[in-house]
Amino acid sequence: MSKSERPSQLFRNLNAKVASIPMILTAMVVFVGGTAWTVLYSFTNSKLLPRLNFVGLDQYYRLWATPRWLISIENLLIYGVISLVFSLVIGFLLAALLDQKIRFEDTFRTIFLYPFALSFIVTGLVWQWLLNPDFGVQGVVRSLGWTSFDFNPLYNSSIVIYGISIAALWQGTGLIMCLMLAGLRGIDEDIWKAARVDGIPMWKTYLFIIIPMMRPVFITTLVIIASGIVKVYDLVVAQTSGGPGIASEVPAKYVYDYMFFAQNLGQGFAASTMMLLSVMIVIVPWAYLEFGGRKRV
Amino acid sequence: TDLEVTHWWTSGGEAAAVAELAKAFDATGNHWVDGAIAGSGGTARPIMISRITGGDPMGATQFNHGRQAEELVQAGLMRDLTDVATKGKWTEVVRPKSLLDSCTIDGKIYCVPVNIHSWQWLWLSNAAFEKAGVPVPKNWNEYVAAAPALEKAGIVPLAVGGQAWQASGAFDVLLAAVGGTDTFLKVYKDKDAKFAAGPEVAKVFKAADDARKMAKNTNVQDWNQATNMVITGKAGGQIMGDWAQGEFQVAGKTAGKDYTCLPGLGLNEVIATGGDAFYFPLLKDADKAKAQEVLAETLLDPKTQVAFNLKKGSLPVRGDVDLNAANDCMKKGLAILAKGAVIPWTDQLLSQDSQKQKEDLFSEFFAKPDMSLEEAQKRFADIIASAD
Amino acid sequence: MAANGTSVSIQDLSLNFGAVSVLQTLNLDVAEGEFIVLLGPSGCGKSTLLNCIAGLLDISEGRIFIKGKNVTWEEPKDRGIGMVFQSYALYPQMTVEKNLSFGLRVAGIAKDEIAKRIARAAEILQIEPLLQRKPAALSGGQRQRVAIGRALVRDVDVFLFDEPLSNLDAKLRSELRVEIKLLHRKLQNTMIYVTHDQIEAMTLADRIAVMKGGVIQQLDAPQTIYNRPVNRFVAGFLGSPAMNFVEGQLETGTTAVFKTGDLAIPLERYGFDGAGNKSGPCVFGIRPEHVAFGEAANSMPFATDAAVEIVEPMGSDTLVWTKLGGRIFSFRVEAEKTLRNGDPIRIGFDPARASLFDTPSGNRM
Amino acid sequence: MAANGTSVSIQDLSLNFGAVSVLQTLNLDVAEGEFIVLLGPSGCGKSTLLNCIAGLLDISEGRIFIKGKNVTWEEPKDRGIGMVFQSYALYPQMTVEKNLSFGLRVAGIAKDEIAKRIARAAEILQIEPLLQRKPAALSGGQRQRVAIGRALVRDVDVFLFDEPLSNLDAKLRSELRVEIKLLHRKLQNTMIYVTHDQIEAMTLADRIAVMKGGVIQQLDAPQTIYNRPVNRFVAGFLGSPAMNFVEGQLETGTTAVFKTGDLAIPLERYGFDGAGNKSGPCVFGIRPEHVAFGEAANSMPFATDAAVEIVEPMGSDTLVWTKLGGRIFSFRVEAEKTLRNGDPIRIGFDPARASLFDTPSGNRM
Amino acid sequence: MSDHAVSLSATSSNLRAGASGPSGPKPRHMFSRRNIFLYGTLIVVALYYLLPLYVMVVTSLKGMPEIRLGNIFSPPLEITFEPWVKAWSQACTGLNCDGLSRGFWNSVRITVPSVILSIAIASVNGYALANWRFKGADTFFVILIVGAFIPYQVMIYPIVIILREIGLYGSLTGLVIVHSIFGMPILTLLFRNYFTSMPEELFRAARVDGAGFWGIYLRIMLPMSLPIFVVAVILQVTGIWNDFLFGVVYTRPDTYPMTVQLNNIVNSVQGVKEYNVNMAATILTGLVPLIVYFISGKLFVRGIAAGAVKG
Ligand SMILES: Nc1ncnc2c1ncn2[C@@H]1O[C@H](COP(=O)(O)OP(=O)(O)OP(=O)(O)O)[C@@H](O)[C@H]1O
Ligand SMILES: Nc1ncnc2c1ncn2[C@@H]1O[C@H](COP(=O)(O)OP(=O)(O)OP(=O)(O)O)[C@@H](O)[C@H]1O
Ligand SMILES: [Mg+2]
Ligand SMILES: [Mg+2]
Repeated sequence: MSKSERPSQLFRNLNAKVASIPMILTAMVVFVGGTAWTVLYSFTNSKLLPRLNFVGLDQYYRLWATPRWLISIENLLIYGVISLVFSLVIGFLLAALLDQKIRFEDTFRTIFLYPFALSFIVTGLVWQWLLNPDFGVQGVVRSLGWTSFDFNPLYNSSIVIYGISIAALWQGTGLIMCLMLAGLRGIDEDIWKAARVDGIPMWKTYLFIIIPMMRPVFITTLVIIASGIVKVYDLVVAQTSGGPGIASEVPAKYVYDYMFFAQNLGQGFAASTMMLLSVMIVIVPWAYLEFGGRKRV
Repeated sequence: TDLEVTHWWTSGGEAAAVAELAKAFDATGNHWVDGAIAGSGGTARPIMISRITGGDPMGATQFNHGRQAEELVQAGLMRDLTDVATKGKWTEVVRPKSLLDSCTIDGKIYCVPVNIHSWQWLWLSNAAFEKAGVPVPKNWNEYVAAAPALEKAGIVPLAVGGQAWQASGAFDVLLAAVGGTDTFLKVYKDKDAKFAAGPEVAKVFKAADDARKMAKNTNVQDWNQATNMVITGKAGGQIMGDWAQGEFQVAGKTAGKDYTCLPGLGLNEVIATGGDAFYFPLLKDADKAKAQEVLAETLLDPKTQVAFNLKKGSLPVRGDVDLNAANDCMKKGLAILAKGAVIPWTDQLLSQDSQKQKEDLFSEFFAKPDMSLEEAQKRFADIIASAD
Repeated sequence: MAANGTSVSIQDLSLNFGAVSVLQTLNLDVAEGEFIVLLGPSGCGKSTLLNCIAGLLDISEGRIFIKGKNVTWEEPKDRGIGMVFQSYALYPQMTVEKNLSFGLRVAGIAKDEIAKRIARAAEILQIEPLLQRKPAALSGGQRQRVAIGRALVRDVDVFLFDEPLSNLDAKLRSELRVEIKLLHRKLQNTMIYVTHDQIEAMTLADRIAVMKGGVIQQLDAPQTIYNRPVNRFVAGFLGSPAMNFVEGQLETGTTAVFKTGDLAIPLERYGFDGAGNKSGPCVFGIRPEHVAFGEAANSMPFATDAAVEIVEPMGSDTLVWTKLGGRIFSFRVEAEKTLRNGDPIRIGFDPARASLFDTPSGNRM
Repeated sequence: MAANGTSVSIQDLSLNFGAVSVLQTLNLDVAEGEFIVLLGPSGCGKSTLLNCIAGLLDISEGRIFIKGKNVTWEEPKDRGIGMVFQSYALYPQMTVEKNLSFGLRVAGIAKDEIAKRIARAAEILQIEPLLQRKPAALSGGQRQRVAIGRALVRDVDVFLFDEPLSNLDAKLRSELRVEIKLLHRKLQNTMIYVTHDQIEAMTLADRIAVMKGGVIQQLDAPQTIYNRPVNRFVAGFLGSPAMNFVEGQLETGTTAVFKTGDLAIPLERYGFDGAGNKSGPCVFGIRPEHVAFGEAANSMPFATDAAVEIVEPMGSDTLVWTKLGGRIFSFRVEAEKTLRNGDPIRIGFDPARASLFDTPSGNRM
Repeated sequence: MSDHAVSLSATSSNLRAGASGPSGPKPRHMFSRRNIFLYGTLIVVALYYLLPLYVMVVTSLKGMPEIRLGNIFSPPLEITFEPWVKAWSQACTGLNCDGLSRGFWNSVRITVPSVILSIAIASVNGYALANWRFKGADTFFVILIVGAFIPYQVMIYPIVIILREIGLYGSLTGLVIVHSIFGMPILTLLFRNYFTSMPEELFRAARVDGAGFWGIYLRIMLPMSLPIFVVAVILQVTGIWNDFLFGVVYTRPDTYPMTVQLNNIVNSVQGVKEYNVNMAATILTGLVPLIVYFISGKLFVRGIAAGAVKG
């Protein structure tokens, strides 16, 4: 019985483990370590440089008493809901339209997708320019004679976040459309046939049969959209820098500004910890359900 | 030796001024590697700090002198320039002395001030007032009175760019001008929150409210775009530091003829001694360290000072230079400086943190017409109370 | 319009996908209440034909009548057809009941009428206890019944089945086959059923249409197709184990004789199709179960000696492989017979039960 | 370790996926050169067992010996096994030749040795002309041969097959079945073959292991399993059409009698398994082909009257469904017999060929 | 027999009086309501998507006086390529007046190794996660996925410290590592899903054949994963090429990528904003990812179908 003993578990699949070192390092050192570091220092009064000078929850009290933070949160919610709803709806509608065996599908798809190739900086610039009240759409319409025409979303505090969303949607829906299109193509053709034989109108088929079947696609899409929403920064900076006033501030920008502009790392870390916390509450249970379980076929 | 210098001077006038520094430095046989980062100090500083703390420091970097680099110095990341300063007798030539004080920590000198910037200027477009049919005002109060006429002529009375620091700066200027020097110091130096909530400051807020109303149609972001509105007569005036002067100059405008400058808004003629300074991170490479010394010396060289400040529109940090070439406005500034009517600026008095909070407040205040004065003042007092 | 008693009538149907012609001027008449099976190898166009009948594909040419009505341009739902798909295509997120009622609700049928129809379908198919389950919680056989139920509740004239059993395992398949047969007997609907499983075809069909390359090769009752295939393709396609084929030469002297190697099989008992049987190369085919063995072989018009090559006991009976005229040759014996490899045996058969095919064309002679 | 002549020996093998126990203390000894078929319904753990033998799954408990060597913790490549998968798992981007040589190249075997082995395998499997093609350009049967070839070139002791034929159509399946049988005869290797197709199991196996729920129910020669199944599951699983089951009562008086409804089947000719046969509920099973019909029925120990319910002509023979003791009951007749629904008939059988199962346990009595 | 079948159908089709009536394909009008709606919507939406590009191109071809006149939508009266030249080689940032040209090559030098490294790492991760699951692997993966939600800004500081500690701060290697780290979550997800969807038997066959971890990856998996590689390359090229934050924080001026140059050009306002130069610079910067998209858009959708949506 040369080898009846169970060999050590550590060395089974050793290569796989070795190959996963970058991932493990990234996960543990960068994501977990970085996060823990951030959380730890959010309890300090670190200014320009991180210092372990604990001040308890002071940074958090201050954070939640800061109007700008509250506005940022509110904006993020508005922006999040708009992005989610509209990119899903528009993305799906476009995908559904493209899925009708139309001519020039490639052309249309490319047109819808190309903005995704552009950076947020570029997107922000272009839309800032298009929405510029003097040169952009408003100016042009006015110069055509409709002088009372008012379309000035980037310079109007109450709607500026919607103005920013226009650009975000322009940039992002193409990818969503692609994901949806891929999902639609993955649906068993027989389902369509069955619905046609049953005499179910197209829109009802989509609404009651196809969409519920596309759950995995929607999940992937949701991950992509949601991670983008939480991180929104460049777009705001490029379009409005948070203005007018602080009307279009977002949490990521608050974090950045307080860490680097205000040189108050503690405050920035507290803000980012709050962001992380809210993300975790939503994501972790879901991620475990979705990816942590056994391998699905 | 190549020395990389980072800074955020990228507008027309600023770039021209930096070119002077580079020219002077290159003339010493070294090479100025330009590391300009556009988008104001806010964008540039985190990059600079990251690089210094990340262990890949540049040869020299711009900061607003004051408290921005304090911690870097305390962390021992910055080079002590005391020996260079002693050799160049900086304590004697630099004027006003408070400038060098800002560079001094624990008795050691860590930075080279290169210019004096004062915020306290009101820039007025002569053409705009002509068009509105009112005389060019001589002080803030007249200006406020003229606003309706300007508006009627389709001119934005006051240009305030969308960036937060502009709104905040404008308020500080009003505080020093409308409130007076003592009020200014009581609030920012003594951090007297009770006072900041009091009637003296309320007056300033009233003035700020006027400014807010006058500025409501500005629709530009950058300060130099706002300046450009004044240059082109689209706006009546702008509260902006002396660096705006550079833009007028680049646009080929003549002080007194095309535009008018009112230091201290014509109410309280003082100059705040804020400004830019260069810091030198500690480098391992001996050659570079040597080049740093050369650069530090070059920056304070009288000839460089003149060339640089003429282009930049700011005032030199030495009293012993010849500034005949200076224009009208600059001369006004020099005169005030000579009188010793100087105050420290917020960069020196407040931490960046408090500054940022203040910026947030005033940026909101200027963008939100329905924000009440009482609320704004209360929040202002709160910031002062917690300021450090 | 159509002749009385004709349920589905397809006239000169052609279908092209771009340049590929899948169906070529195909004609098919299905009588009222008939069970037609479309049988053929993969890719021969069976599903395509079914989809044309259902109106799920736009045809290129021809006409389709259902119950005498020209439905060529009608929508699927207006054709009076119900369809059951290979993958069942149940709506996965709806309960069985919803699956059954969805089409009816969309059509705006009254609630109680819907309930009545579902109850009836559920009873016929014995899926009452499953009504509140979702498809994922059903076994293959149950899913299949629900899929049939979906067609059932729609009260249609014609049922179309596209390989409804091919996803199931052998045991379930044979059970459900019987159920479908019983269902057909109960409902007396017209049914058109696609499969490539010949057992299904043989057991279910009133008539089988054997297809190949988009053309119906033979349309006949199962026994006719089995015993008198019109060409070599049909002969080889039906029957498992397959018909034995021996290539050789037809010699028409006084009596016709099939020659291969040193074997000569007399064909006087063979019923030639029509008159034109000339000498020439041809293929002789005989089914394994028509081969007699041992004693019985000697009483056959033709008998010869051979040796056992492989024995395949299949439980109910045993398949024995040998060589005839150099070609592999199989026959069936009862399960009790114990043969071993290499055993010498005597085999024989009656040429009357054989089939003879012209070599170049493959047609029956 | 293992007894001489034992090729694969599995001792107390258990395997759990997390909390789910898939195999439970399973024992199996396979003799040198034997052809073992693992047969069982889907999900019973056949593939899992095969993967354990191959070393592709880490077992939870027990030991595995191949050629007397404990290989429990060996890598798959070191176990002397070759495996053929259901989907063939050919490397799609490699030519056939590359597919065959991949394992050898990985093992660093000399070029000419590789060429020699490939030539031999290609000859055995008759795939010489295909060597430069990619898998996509092969038919199902050809792919299957390449997949076997991949195991062949590795010169292994044990071949493992995981449902290698289940992706093919019936015709091809029966052809390749014969080929595998011939291959086994030629190579004389040990082969372990997983399938859920009983025809395959019956025809190929030296011994069949019928599995259910991770447990081997019966391990015996095909005929034994077919004729003397140890329990009702095995009896029902094998045979198509399935064995007829009639529930009823065993009464052990002077002679044992099986009673159901008003039928009484005498069991004196039935060979009871062991002694312990008590009165009580039980199930009587008889295979369709063991039921005699018409004249022949009367010569049987037991005969009764019935009526035809459905006739399923299958070409080679015909299946007839009737009722016995209220339960559906099928039997086979020759294809020539023409019966119609409702015809009264007489059926009979010999209880000696039947099987009797205890009702609660399902075990053979 | 066959004769019979043919004649039967022939007669029956002659018999049928209904031989008139609809026949052949259902007539489809090019301008049916469905088509008008379908293409109408698509075209309107397409115009909306194209509008910014149109404005960018048109503006970049105008001179400043023409821009000041007003209508951003009107085509240029006089086409001038000067803004392009200026954006490419003359625009100034601080003292450097060589436009985007310098940044272009820096971007290439950053993008190419970053794309290669990040995809190499992520594909091996995905492969290990899909086929060689070891204990705890899922936990790391979940952490990675959650990591995709962390705002980059939060990570700047810790990464500065990490890079400083391993002495890679400011070097190209450091930046490449940073890009690999932040590309890892989504790419790993893609690759994992893709490899999971490949038949497991293939993997097993290779193991029986004696191939190990790397052997299977390199010789079996890689050659089969073109579609997902295309997706990964596109995503990474876009992401890395367009990155501003890391490029500016973790490099030095002589290696600044194009986006930093773009930011500098756009934000270094000299007097009035030169919109035409800005637009030209914007297009130039976006050109590489745009070209990548236009070339491989079709593969992109296919790859996404293969990898992303399996969830
Ligand atoms: N949408 C399509 N475009 C082009 N060719 C098609 C299309 N659908 C089917 N075909 C071709 O038409 C032929 C017939 O296909 P069909 O699906 O009817 O075959 P089938 O007989 O149902 O086969 P199976 O038994 O595999 O289901 C095939 O050769 C197929 O490749
Ligand atoms: N990786 C796994 N994790 C959890 N359960 C599994 C896993 N693989 C298989 N099983 C379960 O183990 C049982 C046996 O599976 P196995 O694949 O061996 O069945 P099988 O007999 O080969 O069936 P089939 O005939 O369908 O191939 C099944 O119930 C299956 O659900
Ligand atoms: Mg089909
Ligand atoms: Mg299996």
